[in-house]
Amino acid sequence: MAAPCSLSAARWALLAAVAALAAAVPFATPVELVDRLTFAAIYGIAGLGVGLLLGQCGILNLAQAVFYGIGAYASAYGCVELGWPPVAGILAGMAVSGALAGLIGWPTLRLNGYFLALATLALCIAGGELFFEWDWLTGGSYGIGGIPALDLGIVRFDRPETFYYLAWGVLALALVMARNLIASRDGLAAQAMRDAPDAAAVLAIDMHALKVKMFVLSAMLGALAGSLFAHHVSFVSVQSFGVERSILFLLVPVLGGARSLSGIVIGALFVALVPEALSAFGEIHHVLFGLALVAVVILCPEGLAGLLTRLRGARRPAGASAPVTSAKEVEHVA
Amino acid sequence: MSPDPAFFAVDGVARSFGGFQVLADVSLAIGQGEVVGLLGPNGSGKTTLFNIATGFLPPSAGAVRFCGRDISRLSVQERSRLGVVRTFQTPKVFEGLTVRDNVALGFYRQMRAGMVESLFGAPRARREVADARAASEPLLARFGLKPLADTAAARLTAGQRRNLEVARALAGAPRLLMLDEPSTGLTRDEAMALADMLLDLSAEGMTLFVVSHDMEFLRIVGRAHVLSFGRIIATGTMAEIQADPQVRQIYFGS
Amino acid sequence: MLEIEAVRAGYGALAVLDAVGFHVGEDEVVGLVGPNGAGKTTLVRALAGLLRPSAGAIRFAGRDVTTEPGHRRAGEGMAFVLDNRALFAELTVRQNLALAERMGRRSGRPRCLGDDAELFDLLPVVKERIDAPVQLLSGGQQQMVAIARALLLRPRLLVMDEPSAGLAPLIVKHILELLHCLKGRGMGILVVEQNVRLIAEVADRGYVMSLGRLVHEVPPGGWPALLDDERLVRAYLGG
Amino acid sequence: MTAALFVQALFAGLTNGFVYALVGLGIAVIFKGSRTVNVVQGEFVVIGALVVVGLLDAAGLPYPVAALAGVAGGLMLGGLTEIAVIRPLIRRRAGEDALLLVSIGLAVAMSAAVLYVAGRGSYLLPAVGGTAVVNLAGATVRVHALFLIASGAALVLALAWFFRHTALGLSMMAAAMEPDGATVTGIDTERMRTLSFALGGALGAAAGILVAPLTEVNYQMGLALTLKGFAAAVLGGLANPLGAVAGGILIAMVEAFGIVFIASGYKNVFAMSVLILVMVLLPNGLLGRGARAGG
Amino acid sequence: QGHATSREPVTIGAILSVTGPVAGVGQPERDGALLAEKIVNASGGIGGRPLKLVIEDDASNPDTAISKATGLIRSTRVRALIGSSNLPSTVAIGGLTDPVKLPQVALSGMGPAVEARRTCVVHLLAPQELNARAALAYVRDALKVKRIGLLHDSGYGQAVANSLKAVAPDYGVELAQVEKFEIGATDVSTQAAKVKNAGVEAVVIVASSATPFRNVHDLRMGVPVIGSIASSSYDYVRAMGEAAEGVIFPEFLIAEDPLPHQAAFVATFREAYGRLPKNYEAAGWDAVNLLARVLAEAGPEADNAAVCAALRKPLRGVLATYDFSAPDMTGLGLASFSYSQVKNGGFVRLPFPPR
Ligand SMILES: Nc1ncnc2c1ncn2[C@@H]1O[C@H](COP(=O)(O)OP(=O)(O)OP(=O)(O)O)[C@@H](O)[C@H]1O
Ligand SMILES: Nc1ncnc2c1ncn2[C@@H]1O[C@H](COP(=O)(O)OP(=O)(O)OP(=O)(O)O)[C@@H](O)[C@H]1O
Ligand SMILES: [Mg+2]
Ligand SMILES: [Mg+2]
Repeated sequence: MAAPCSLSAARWALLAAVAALAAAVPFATPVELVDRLTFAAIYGIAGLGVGLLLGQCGILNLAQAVFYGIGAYASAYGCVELGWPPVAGILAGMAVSGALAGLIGWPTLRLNGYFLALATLALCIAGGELFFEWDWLTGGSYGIGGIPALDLGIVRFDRPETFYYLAWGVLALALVMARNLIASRDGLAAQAMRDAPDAAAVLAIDMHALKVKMFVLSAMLGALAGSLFAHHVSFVSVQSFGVERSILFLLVPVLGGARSLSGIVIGALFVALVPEALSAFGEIHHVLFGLALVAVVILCPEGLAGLLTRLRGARRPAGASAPVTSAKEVEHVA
Repeated sequence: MSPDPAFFAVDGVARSFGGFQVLADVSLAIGQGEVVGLLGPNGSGKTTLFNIATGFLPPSAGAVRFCGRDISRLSVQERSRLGVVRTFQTPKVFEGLTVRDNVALGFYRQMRAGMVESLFGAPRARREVADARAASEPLLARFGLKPLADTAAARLTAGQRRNLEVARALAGAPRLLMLDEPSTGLTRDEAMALADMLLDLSAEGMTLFVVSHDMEFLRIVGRAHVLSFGRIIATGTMAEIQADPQVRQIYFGS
Repeated sequence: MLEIEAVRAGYGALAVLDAVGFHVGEDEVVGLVGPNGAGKTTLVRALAGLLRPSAGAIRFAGRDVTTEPGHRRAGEGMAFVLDNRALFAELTVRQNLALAERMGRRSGRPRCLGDDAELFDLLPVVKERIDAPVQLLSGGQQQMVAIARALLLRPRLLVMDEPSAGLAPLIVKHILELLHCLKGRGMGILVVEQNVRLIAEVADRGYVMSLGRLVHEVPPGGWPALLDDERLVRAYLGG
Repeated sequence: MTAALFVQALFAGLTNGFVYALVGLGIAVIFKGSRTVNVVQGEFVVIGALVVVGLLDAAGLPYPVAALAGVAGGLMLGGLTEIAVIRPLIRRRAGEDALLLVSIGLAVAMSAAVLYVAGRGSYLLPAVGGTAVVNLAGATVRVHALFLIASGAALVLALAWFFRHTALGLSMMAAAMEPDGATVTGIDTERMRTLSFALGGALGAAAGILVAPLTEVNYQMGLALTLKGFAAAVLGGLANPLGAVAGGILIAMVEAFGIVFIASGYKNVFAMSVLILVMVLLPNGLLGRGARAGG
Repeated sequence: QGHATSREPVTIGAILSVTGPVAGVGQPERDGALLAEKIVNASGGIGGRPLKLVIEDDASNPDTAISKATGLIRSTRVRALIGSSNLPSTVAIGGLTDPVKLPQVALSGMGPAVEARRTCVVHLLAPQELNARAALAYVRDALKVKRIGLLHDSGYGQAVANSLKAVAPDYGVELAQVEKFEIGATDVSTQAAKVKNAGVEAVVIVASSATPFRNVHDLRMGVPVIGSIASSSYDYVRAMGEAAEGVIFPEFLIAEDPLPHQAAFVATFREAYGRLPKNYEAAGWDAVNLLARVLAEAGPEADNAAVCAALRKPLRGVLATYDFSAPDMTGLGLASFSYSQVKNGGFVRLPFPPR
């Protein structure tokens, strides 16, 4: 039996073409676009964490901004105040985020549905307040400035052009790992517990442990993105880690289609580029961005990745008909 | 066949919901390899007993024993790891997964790869999933799901869902399999074929506990218990039960 | 009463029903049997207006209702027992039934059953658990509520998708008696079942469906013959 | 702590509790009638209040007329949102994610539109009793705050009665719970959904009109209101108007006494920790009921 | 002189928070800056060359500010950068302008330590410590009280509060009760009650909203209330309603009682927009004018270092008179402040400090 994860030759070719195109971007586009694309990759990494929880486990995580913030502050504080090498800051951020996610996830991940979503929102609000309150550590609204460029010995990532490769490289790696995970035992189990928790329990799936592990993983991705952000922007302050940022990270997977990994890339590109493109319209560009989100859903309810699939896929055969009502209403907390 | 009380036993189990008594002092025992039926009017507490036996509900009183061990406090997945598996009266399938992966997850207990291995795509992690999928093929074929193997389970009909659920439950080679109305929604021939298959499995040592209202299907059971208002009112072979006047009156209606 | 003509329907790109046509008259019980995945439920959903046919026509009481929204069909006297029951899980039995009762009263049609007592005799749970939220009931109890809900709509046409699913033999008997009794009062009844033997006990005539098409028509009194017909049983199994 | 401070905190908790509850009420009603979480609710509140501000300032309408017009405006905005956006989506079988996304998109668009149309200013509405205060055990409480508490309580009781005892209320719940079942029972599910959004919109506007005299309204407070309202509604069991009030008051009381007893800088940390704790202890919400476990 | 349109324009970039939470600051700044561009060009531009102002909106978000600044610096090749309206964006942009020593005129007060080392970034608004001193000076010298309460928000307010705590002993003032609330809080009555409970002789409120003023007013404390620049906009004062009456603002008085060098700006602004300008309009105006002046002085083709040098001298603006020659990059002193009090919804100059 063929390995289920092997790609067909055509898909390899497509992937190679996309990679080549991506590698050529810094040479062919204006620098501000390269910079935006760098942010797209950073958002994509954090959004991937949210997407894994949402798409695979059905968990709405509104706390990603906190983990992103922890990563950013670990890098900022570590490098600026403690003089650590950047890698130490990044690892510390991921470790602290992961530990916190485990600690808080343990009790809260027994909750379901909107209760869990509210718990993550509460975490986001409380975490945001602590970022303000502990200004001896975070600098409060003054923030921490002068974060050095990421220097990995061989290359110094101190320009948008170089950072672009780093950020997209990390995102690509994270996507490959996510793909491995989804195809594995844990990935299948996560989807099973999302669709029918009772039946999953009967198959001996330890749902609680699995959720905690996925939450920790998601948080570590958030922290990684936050560290990259800190080094790229060279300054961090509380304003970047509020609920709005969590919502942005949520948009990344939802726009693309939460269950698809290519959707993460599409969603990240959307949230990073579309507002920029729309800002040419002046003050109403936020209105337009909101409407663009609405338009995306109306054009392709399964997310933008779904649109791609549809464009690629077969035309509808004649004789099919449309259901009048929704097949299955959202499952709700009772 | 005399029940071997050491294998599976329900001991004086009672359950009420906010003053509404659903089960009252139910005791029964099942020996290894036995096929035992459970029947009774609608709402008599059959599914509730299954819920208690498999860990979905704690009993208000009494205990559940498996292989001589009190499992009353174990969680659903812990009981499943011991080999206690059930199906649901309303089939619960993993709609987002393909039919094949639904069955492959039945082998979850046999898979070992950790999350880190999975993330890095370690050979063992890949192999396990591939093996489980391969092992699902005979079951898919057996339950007529082969043509649907690659479709999402969300598209299955009521009958197909029932088949899928039973196939998935069988996948992990459970020691005690509790089936809640397994023949509902199946065609007669499917029901009979399932009955034959279950008899074969019981001959190989699998223990079966079956709730059903389907007399033809219940031919597979050696013994059966009849519940009424949460109490066992009759126990015996199907012939004995079908002849019991009280059971006839409240259950068969003649 | 009900006439459907060359109906095609499916889900998205998947076509399930292929030019299905049949009729159900007043005062008769029509059975529809077929293997898993034949398209029986799809047909019921099309009749209920939950799925829009891509071709063909559905006529009820002489009117074309093909494009009419489902909720209006209920007002005109089509009642359904769906295979997933589709009860209002968090509402009590009483509230579930009150919604249907109100609809039925508004229609001005006579009740199917004399009074509540008759309903309670037939489906005991309706009375026993009247103030319990439906989601707490057992599977069979829910099935009874679903049947009661359809009856309270005071239908002229009753369509039941696997009505016996999960019911104890005694209750199945009650339902069969009820169907006999109802058809005597000018009602048309369509029963979808896997269990041919059960259908044979109650249906006058009927159809066999396979792979989205009606492959065989069972004439009045033809059910026992169908059970003996090797060829048909094989075709019927062929799905 | 003096008695005055205690009473002051108590009334702050009660008042803010009803502010959160009024927002949560709309979210609960829309959830009850459509099973969607309406992220736009905070914007309904802001827009409702601003419409009244506009009608008072620009059109010079008398206050009661303007207030009624504001509620009517909210009703229309809610209904229109459903008809224009939610309905086509549900017809196309959009999932939960898509509905959430569209709701976020609308919230972004509406709050930006408010900035564009009404500007960056903060607006007040006339208060019942003006800025008069009553003195209670050394604490001062705005007359309008008492009015807000009373009207909030009246509103929620009316809603609870509506959903429990009227055919329309039951039909709205039924249509959301089980659209197929509702359709075969003769309920027009789409109309019910429109009505629930309209009701939610009207409640939002009413909330805005009640709240604005105390808190002012501006273009950027919609999201914060939504979040607090969401918390109140979920804590109460999400589909339950009475629960939204219980949830709102619990959160606001914890906040107020957190400020008094702990430190105002940790107000949210404290309140959110309590919130998580309550959910862990009561996994169905304050007034929610559990479903059947297992088969 | 005359209209300068014929020659290649001198381009200045501006990154302002026209949308998002800081829009209340960015929009007025934009209005002032656009007006200044018009007036500069009408009066001959920069050394005969027209001034071109490219305004970008960072939506109050440093990520966006970074991308926009990268584009302005490297693609548009601006000669100087204005902005941003919010501190995080300002500091983030500074990371780009500092290495190339591009002149940057920030519209926020001085931020974290790194900013003091950025020798080409000047700030038109007062650093938080100065705002703190301005309030304390009034408490000590005009009110002559010693026990004050402080209500502040967790953002800007927190920064001022930290400074207040640090310098209060210098003024012999005791911060008897300090209470905090989140940005955009809709109710701070409990915090206000705690302040009242402490029996203070005056209340200082540092927040960018009107709510705390109303909540304090509702408690009928009967002590003077001192606000800050963050809540002195006409919008906020209007939203304070009755509570605004009598509030003291230690900041900058421009439109109500213009000094001779402010009169022209006020008149022009009023004519252009039909309303009175306040701090942020003036800051936007000043930023463009200062840059136009120093670019003209250094010559439009001068290198960045020369422009920076020209910038770091005493310069008079309408908001204040700046002097960026100090090594720590502060440009304002206590003397720049003017004190006013709200009377009948308008600002009235207070005779403080006595001249
Ligand atoms: N929601 C759906 N989406 C896509 N395909 C579906 C869906 N529901 C059913 N199908 C497909 O339509 C076909 C007919 O299904 P239908 O439910 O009508 O069968 P049925 O005769 O009622 O079967 P059963 O006896 O098992 O209930 C099946 O092949 C099934 O896979
Ligand atoms: N969580 C619960 N809360 C309240 N009542 C419950 C709950 N679970 C079950 N019941 C009640 O307990 C009784 C037994 O239910 P159970 O599902 O065990 O019946 P059953 O014997 O399986 O019936 P059926 O044959 O219809 O499936 C029913 O009256 C049901 O309403
Ligand atoms: Mg049962
Ligand atoms: Mg079916």
